[in-house]
Amino acid sequence: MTYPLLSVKNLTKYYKKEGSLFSPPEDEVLALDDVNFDMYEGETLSIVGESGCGKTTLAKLITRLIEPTRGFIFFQGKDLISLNPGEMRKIRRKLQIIFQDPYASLPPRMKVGEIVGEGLEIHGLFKGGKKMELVKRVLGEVGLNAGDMNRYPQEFSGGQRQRINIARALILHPRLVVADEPVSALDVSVKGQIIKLMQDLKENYRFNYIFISHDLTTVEEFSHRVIIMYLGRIVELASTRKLFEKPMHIYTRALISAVPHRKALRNKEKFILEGEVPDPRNPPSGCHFHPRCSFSQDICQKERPFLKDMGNNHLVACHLY
Amino acid sequence: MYPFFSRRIFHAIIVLLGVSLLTFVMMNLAPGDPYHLDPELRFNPEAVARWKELRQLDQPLHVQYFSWLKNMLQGDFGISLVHNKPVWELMMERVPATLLLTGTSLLVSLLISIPLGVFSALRKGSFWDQVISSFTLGGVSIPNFWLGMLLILFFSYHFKWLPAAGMRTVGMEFSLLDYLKHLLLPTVVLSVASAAYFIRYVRAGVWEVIQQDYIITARAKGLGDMTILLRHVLRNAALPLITVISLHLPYLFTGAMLTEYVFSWPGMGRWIVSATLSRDYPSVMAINIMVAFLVTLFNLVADLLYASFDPRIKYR
Amino acid sequence: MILGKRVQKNKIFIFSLVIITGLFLMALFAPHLVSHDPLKTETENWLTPPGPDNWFGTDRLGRDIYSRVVFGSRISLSIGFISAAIMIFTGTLLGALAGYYGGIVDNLIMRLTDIIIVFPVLFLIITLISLFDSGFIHIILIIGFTGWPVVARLVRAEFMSLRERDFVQAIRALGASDLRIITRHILPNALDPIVVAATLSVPAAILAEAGLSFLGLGIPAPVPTWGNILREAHGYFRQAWWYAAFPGAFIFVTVMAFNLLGESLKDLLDS
Amino acid sequence: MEKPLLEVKDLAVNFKREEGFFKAVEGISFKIWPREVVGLVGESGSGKTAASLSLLNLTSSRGKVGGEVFFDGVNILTLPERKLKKFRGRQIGVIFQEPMTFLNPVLTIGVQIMEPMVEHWKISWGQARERALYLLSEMGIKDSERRMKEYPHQLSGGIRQRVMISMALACSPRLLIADEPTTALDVTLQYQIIELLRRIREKTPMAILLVSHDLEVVRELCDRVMIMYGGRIVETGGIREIFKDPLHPYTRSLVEVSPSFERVAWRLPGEDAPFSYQSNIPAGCRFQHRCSRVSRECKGAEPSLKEIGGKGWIGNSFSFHRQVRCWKYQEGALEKDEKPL
Repeated sequence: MTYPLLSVKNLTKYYKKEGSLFSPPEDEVLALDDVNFDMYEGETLSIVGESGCGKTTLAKLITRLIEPTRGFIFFQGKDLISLNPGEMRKIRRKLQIIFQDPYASLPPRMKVGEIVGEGLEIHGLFKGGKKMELVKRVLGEVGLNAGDMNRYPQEFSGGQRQRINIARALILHPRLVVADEPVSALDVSVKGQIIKLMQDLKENYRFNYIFISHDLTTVEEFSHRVIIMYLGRIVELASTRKLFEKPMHIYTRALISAVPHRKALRNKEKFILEGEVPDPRNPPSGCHFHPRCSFSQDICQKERPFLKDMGNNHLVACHLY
Repeated sequence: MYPFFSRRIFHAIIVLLGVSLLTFVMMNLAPGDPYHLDPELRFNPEAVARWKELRQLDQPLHVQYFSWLKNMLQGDFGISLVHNKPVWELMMERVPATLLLTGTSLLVSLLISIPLGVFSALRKGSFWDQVISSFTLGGVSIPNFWLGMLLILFFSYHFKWLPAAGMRTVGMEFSLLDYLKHLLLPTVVLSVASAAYFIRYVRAGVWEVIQQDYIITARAKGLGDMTILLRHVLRNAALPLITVISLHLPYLFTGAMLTEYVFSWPGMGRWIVSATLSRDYPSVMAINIMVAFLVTLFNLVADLLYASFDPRIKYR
Repeated sequence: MILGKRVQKNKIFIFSLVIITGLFLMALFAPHLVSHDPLKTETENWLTPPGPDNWFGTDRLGRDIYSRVVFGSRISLSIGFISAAIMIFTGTLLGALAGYYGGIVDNLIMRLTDIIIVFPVLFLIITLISLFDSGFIHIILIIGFTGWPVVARLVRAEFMSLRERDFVQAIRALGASDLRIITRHILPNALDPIVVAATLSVPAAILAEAGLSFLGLGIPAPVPTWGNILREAHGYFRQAWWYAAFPGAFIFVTVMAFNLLGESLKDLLDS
Repeated sequence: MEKPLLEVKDLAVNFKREEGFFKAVEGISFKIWPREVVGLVGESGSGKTAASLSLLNLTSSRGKVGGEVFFDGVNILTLPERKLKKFRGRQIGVIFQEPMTFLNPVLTIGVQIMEPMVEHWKISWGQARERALYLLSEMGIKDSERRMKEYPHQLSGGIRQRVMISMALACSPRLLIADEPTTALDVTLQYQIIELLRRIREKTPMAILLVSHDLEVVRELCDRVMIMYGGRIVETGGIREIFKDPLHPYTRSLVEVSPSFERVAWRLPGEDAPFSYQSNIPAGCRFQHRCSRVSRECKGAEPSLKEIGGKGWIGNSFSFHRQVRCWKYQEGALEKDEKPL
């Protein structure tokens, strides 16, 4: 039987600090609201949305760096949330994450060799010379030199650091890599190189990745499916081709319109959004998008639209359909 | 805003309860029983039992604690074992003296440190900045009781300008000048460390603020230097200073204790030393509670002030 | 490395280190450096001003102040160091637990810190000393165990911010245990402020001991400590300025040297 | 013929560092004509922000600014601080990148918008208030009365950036320097701010220097663009020419990632510059380590900024030259480059 590599069910996260006697109770902040999706072996899934849409929360939940308020995450059929810390540590080998900020995500006082090799040590895989050999090989594969092993992260540029991050994640041969905006902190000319590197490595290492981005154009080239998120919810999920050809949700259309000089859209209608993403402490009723939507009806304010299959696995959450 | 205030007050009450509990525990750690010091009671078991009953010492500890706490809230800190007077009375004689000394020197050190600190930050690295920095280094390093001795040596014994001890000349009628003369040296001694400490914080605080992006904005608007300093820099730098002052307060009391000792200032500091030496536990504990209460109270006021000045907290 | 070069350039750092080393050597070789037995009284020579025989003069019992000051450095420095070590150890441990685990652990530790921190340190020390007597060991322990809250707050703040940093999250994602994360990733990065705090704890402990002895609550006479000499001098310094001047100056210089060391360390590590 | 509004000659910015000086900007010269919108593009560390802030001598105290900046014929860099202040905010307004950190957290936004008017025009706060309200509503902010009393942390990112723009426009400056005005914002908001700037551009007779790392944003608003790399201008030209036919390999790498670029991509083989590239400037062309078409002459001496082709025109009153700093174009080697590798 084949089950999805990753299956996310009803995943919900509210950031909330319980008020104790000594600290103020904070307002509940909506980060993720009832998110469901499956991901299959071999596919590259992209998650796109603006700040506050919950994409980074989702990345941290999938890798269980934070705990969900509700919901389940099944990875290779195992319920991650139910695992105890020891079991979870073991499974992390298969489940890696790459962070957005190449400067903050590397420990400043360790040499690159130690950083990249640490995963092997933690999981008791290799030690000493064998470990170093492997580190050298992986560094070579991400486009760095063996000599870089003895240098410190500060000596590298943003793009090179992101390569180190990739090496650290890949040395464990993970099944799934969650890449949380891995290129958005990089300069335009470097972005493409890192994305190309990740694709090449995907062939060699046979891992799958979830690529999180705020920028729709970045993901167009390489992802199989795209999830569009808005204020904690999935608003559209479709294959990349369909999404760009026939975007359904108004928000998706607005995102595509916001890409300047897109040839495909030059002659089509443009959607320019008014206003901003509402405060997640106090999300709008019904459809989260209705205050900014020019097609908003009564029902949009009252009922939450759920994802509907519009054929060919093109899912959209909108009362218009 | 009100939730913040009430929470903060609640927090202060918790701290004070903790303080009282800690003091109570310390009191019960005292070696032997206080009545051992009383020769009349010492060899008379019946009297001891009566003595204990009278002071509820035969009750379980938690009962003792609560009755002690209750008494304390009513101002009854027990009887001094040495002076044979209610501790409360002794306290009322001494707290004002300590508050006069600490209050004056807090004021003086702030008046000195704010302009110097601001100047130092604006002219960071200059000759005068280095002079001020050297002074602050000396100020935080010099033991204030030694400084007090040196000042007495010069100003009292050598030049005979100022009195060396006490709060006023004994036998003289009240005169403000006399008070001020007595106050001058202790205030200087106590203020040196505080001023040095505050200068460092003001300097660091102002320096940090002038590095901020919004100062570039203010400059880009073409505002005058004075406007930038007063409206943009000082407002932001003043807030952390409130916290710094309240954190410094315990050290000010520690300094006051030594200063009072050197200048025979009739305050709590000198009293706790003599009470400790004579094992007058009720007095020692009462002083501790009192000082902790004063510090907590000031911290509370500082926090509330901070909250009402900082828009970022007000709306949380 | 670059740090080495900066150390060489930082004259204040070297200067303070030289003074501290000198003080250390003085404490270590005290018996070889003194001209007199610090405890030997020569009442006929009392309160002699400084001269070729008694460099710093003599005290009210005719003891050589120079010899007493030299021996006093042993007490001051050992109390300074051991108490500071206790402060740092306790403070780091509790601060780390509170900062890393948060929640109830944090609440309990921080409430304890809040309570201790409102007591002026010397008041608390004196009270404890009145309960436990003022032996050498007691004083070290009491100074050490009353001074940790400041360190704990600092370490807690460091740990809290480091815990959330991406590189720590990345190590967690690799599957590292809490112990490994704390000892190999958070602690080394929190070390700079801890080192500075440690350097600044030494003069705090030295001052506490000196103050205590000055008040007559420290190590009992006739053991020579700088604070003890100052206490004895309190009644005599109007006739004999040297009685107070020299021990006080030694406290001053020692405390200043450590403060300088701490400051320059902060500068060195910050940049 | 009209005079240029801003003329920059040989601008240089050096930052004092522990290891000595570090040259953020070196020998930059350009003109901005009245009402013209010019883009200044470069990646982080290229010196574009230092260059724009140095025009008003706003770099931090460690930065030393050299060269000449003529505003309306006056060399403002030689003015004493007191007189320079009369230009800041009044003649030249600045929009900064990150509205959260560039707004004072403890002052209401009303005060922050009004203060340049009170300072420069010597009007009362009441009078300034009228204009502040007008500006805010022009920026598309509803209930501006209430907003005036709020603090920056209470506002959303888009509103903050609008406040920032109102502040810069308060005294109707003749030149607006916009330093990455959209970078900190989300995609849909970026679009709104770009539209807002476009409207401002049409409504006011103001010249704009738009500093950005994003060529697409510049393309939306500018007539002309200057590309910076490693503290130098490497290429200038009209925005259409640049997109149609990027000459410098660096410009080409920027243009290639644009979705509208239709030619064969070169793909830069080199990594982004190692972080210390400015403290360790190579002999020869600064771009040599990342250039796919590097030849021996590139390693020898640095190429000069060479004028290429004829004059371009903005409207019909201002002319400019296409310029590029690359050895390939130094001796009429144009044809060679036309063939993709």
